[in-house]
Amino acid sequence: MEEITLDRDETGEILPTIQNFYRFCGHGRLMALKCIECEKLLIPPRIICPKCSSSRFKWIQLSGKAKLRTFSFIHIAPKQFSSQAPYIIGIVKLEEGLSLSGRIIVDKNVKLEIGMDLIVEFEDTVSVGWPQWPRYYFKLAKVIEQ
Amino acid sequence: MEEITLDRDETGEILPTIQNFYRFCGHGRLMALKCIECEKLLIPPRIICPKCSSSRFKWIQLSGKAKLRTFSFIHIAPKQFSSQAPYIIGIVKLEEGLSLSGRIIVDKNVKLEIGMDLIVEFEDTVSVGWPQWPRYYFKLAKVIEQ
Amino acid sequence: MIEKPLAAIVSAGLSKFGKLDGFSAREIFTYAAKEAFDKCPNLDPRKDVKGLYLGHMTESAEHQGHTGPLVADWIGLNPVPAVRFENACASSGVALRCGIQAIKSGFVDVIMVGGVEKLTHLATSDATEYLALSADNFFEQWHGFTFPGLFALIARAHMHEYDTTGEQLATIAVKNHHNGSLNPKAQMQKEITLEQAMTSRVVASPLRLFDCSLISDGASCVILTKPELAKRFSDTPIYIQGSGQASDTIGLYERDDLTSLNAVALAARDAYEMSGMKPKDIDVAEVHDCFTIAELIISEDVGFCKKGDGGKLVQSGDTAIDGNIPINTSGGLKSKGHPVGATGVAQAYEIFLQLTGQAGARQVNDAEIGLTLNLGGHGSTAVAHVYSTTI
Amino acid sequence: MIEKPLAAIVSAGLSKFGKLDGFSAREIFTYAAKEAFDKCPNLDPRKDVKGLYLGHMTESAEHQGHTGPLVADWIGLNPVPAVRFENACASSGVALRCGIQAIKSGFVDVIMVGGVEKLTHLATSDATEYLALSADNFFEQWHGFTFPGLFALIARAHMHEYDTTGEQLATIAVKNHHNGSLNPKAQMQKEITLEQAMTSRVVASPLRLFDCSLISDGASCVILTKPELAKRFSDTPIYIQGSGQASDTIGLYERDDLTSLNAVALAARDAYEMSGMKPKDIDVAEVHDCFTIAELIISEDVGFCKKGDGGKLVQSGDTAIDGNIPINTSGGLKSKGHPVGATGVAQAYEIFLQLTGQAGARQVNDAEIGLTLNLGGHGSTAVAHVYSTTI
Ligand SMILES: [Zn+2]
Ligand SMILES: [Zn+2]
Repeated sequence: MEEITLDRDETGEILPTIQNFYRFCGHGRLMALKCIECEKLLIPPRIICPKCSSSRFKWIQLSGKAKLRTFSFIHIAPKQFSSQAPYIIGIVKLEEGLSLSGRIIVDKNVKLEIGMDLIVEFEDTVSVGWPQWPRYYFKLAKVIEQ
Repeated sequence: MEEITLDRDETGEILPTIQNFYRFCGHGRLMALKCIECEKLLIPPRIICPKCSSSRFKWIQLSGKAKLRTFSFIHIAPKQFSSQAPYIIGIVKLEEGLSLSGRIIVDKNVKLEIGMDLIVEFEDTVSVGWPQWPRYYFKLAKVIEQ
Repeated sequence: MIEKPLAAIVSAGLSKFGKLDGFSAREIFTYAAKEAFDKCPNLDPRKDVKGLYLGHMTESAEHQGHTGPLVADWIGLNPVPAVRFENACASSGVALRCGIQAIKSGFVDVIMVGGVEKLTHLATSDATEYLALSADNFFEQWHGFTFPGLFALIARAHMHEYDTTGEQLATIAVKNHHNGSLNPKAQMQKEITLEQAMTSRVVASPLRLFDCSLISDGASCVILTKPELAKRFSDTPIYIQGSGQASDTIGLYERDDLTSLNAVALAARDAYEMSGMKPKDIDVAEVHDCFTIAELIISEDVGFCKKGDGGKLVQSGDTAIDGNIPINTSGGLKSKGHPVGATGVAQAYEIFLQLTGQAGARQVNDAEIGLTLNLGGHGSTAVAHVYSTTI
Repeated sequence: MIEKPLAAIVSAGLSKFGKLDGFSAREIFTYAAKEAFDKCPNLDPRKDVKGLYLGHMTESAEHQGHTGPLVADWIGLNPVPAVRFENACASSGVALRCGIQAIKSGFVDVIMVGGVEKLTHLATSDATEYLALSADNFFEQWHGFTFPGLFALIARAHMHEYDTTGEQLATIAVKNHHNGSLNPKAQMQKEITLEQAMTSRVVASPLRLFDCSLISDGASCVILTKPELAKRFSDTPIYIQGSGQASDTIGLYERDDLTSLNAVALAARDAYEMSGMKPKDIDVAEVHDCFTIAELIISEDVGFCKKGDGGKLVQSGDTAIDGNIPINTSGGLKSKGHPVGATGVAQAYEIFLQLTGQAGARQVNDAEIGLTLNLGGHGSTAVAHVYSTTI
């Protein structure tokens, strides 16, 4: 397994932080927290389990397979993203049952529909410092399988 | 009298606004509001007189003569002003009894002291749009008299 | 059990809404305060008003925070306690609720509650950015999500689930523009046609320009007092009988149901319960139409129709001024304007006018019970209040 | 007349203060909340806690507003009402006062009040800019005024009027660093010498680096409840007996007297009056030492010495941990750190520790009555609270 720089606590445990979530993304891995007490999955990570209040977690890798729950084409964007407009945002349901927001990147001729199969990918960018993190996004699963 | 573009109400009265105060500055005039009811002087301008609640004012020009109440040399500045540091800020008491904050601009060899006589001057800049207004500042009165 | 009424509104003020060039937030608020003071001759502001609770959303727009004491200073209330509240577009709704708590706790007898925002000097991309500050930075802003975009995600889900149509959304816009055309303080005082709305340019699909509220400058305020003091200041006070507030996840993605705003349902439930009122008792409502889909879903979630029927409700005409449950007689955020920090109390201002018979051409007949529903972000905050003409 | 005590604090939490790399504000707050929950086993957070009132100063630092519901969500309190308060560095002091009003009004039985700020990832020039947002943009920020600069103007006026010296200011820094060295959660846990303080570099003359508080990340919280419920949650609750808040002009230039902070005097007067206490009754005080001159002036304006004698007071040793009126036993903003939104409630946290005998190496003997004084901006807001061990 490749070496990933992660924030750890004094005992060496990987901290359940958002920064670590995105550091995993920077290495092509979509990770969730799993509560050791109640087995609840969390994404984004949290310091305390919202179900059982435990703070003991392990990180697990998700498949990245997802279905589209909803989407929108953004035509008017904040300055930072203006040059990219129009672009697509969406909420997906991951195979493991969790939902996540993110960009949906598809060819112009693709007609998006709720329920479509997607798969996660990762931006090829380098983090430029907290909290400028490498992003995940979703693309059509079948295109990837070609 | 030179033509100054000012914001006016529907009856043609010059509005008692901060923007108008700075527009006067852009034309080299330090102006205060005078309440028509209670004669209170106001700088900055206000929509309602804080003494008598009237909204009827006239603008009057101040002499610009002032005495230094307190001052500081700023060594750590916000990004916008970093290149100017160290610079001097102060609070002055105007001849008409009102106080005002602003930059104090003096030669490096001048030793500033509370009570010193100052006079207003104005930056030679063009307003780049609301609320980026031309600034007033204060300099030593005696240097000006030379 | 909290004794009722919670508080009385004895006066109210609203600045013109719109593009108020040359005026800063503090100055705009002064015009709202002046109306409230002028309308209430028995009130001596500097003697009677013992606090200012102010909704104000974004420090970025004017590069100015700490606006509670700033505005108090500008309207002559210094040195009373002054507080700035920021819950996105529900900032002044939240301020109103905390103002009620200040009265009810015995800390103050009279308090001014209001809100203000100055936005129109900004480029659209900057305004879009600053308004998006109330969405989750790390999982929404960071991926280019905007507020129109977030409500578009909700709209598409609602369309998918309940066959809600773009025409139904546009019908809300047409209704609210009609109402706004009757409101002299509204930013847009002109009617629009269904076709105009349905062919306007896409902002964030499926939402079009006319599905979106405006970018506005403006300010609003009310004077709150203890019910037992109300008649000292006004012959026709209105009474706040119920208050509810709830939160939802900051991330839209964390919600199991995208077609309902859970915080709205909870806030309304609590406000109804406290007031002893039910949806059918409401004579007039101001609800948060930052986007047409928001009015549609709120009308369902506060119980004006059953879930999924919000589109049919507006098409039936029931939410028009002369309908069974008039919604957004002021023109709403859509047409009156949406100076975000001012919006919550601007809703209360309209209910104050309606319940005291001062709403002019848009007056609802025999309006005695009112409801306001103010939303923050994409429903991460909701605040509901119920008002009545009688104690 | 308001019945007393106003409210009880039954638990409290504080994150480590300092440069907390890799943690965002919401995560930092979770550590504070966790301490408060863990210390209070009889409290079921999700069942008992019915609100979150959160002080948070700047949306610019993390590009994140609407932090009330955000933080509530992150600590598992969703969907309770959650509110963000912004009154500059007094944000959580104001939240505490409004939390008391929420309790006292009967709206809630138990509420969490806290504050948070994340600043250390910023460049110093950016942090300086964002903190200056609470000064008047149009007449202070716009002319290059900074917060150190504004307090420097106050310091020079005080020196001119009362012959206050740089050595007296430095003595405050030395005292507070000593206290901080005894506080495991302090950002700087090391003593400094008078010479170090007096020769450190000038930030804004006459203030030097060691006259200034730190730029910090951190979070604080307390659990407030009705006095009659306090013993259900804690055997050693502390009680809030008085609360005062006042405002002053947003512009420093508008004040006739630059050597006194009028809002401090008014807030303290009201808190004393409500509590029935006097300055001489206070056993331990946390006051807002954002700059050494602020502690000096506050110690005068809350009545610990006569006007102008603040410098002599610290030099006499009276404000040391074993003195007559220990001030800033926590190390204060100067040494413990100053995550601005968290500071007001962090002061309450220290008083909670002192009054319950949990302050360890910095414990004040027989501390029974405490005072906090939280400042916003250059005194445009001041909030005072008086606490006691007995009902
Ligand atoms: Zn768990
Ligand atoms: Zn007057």
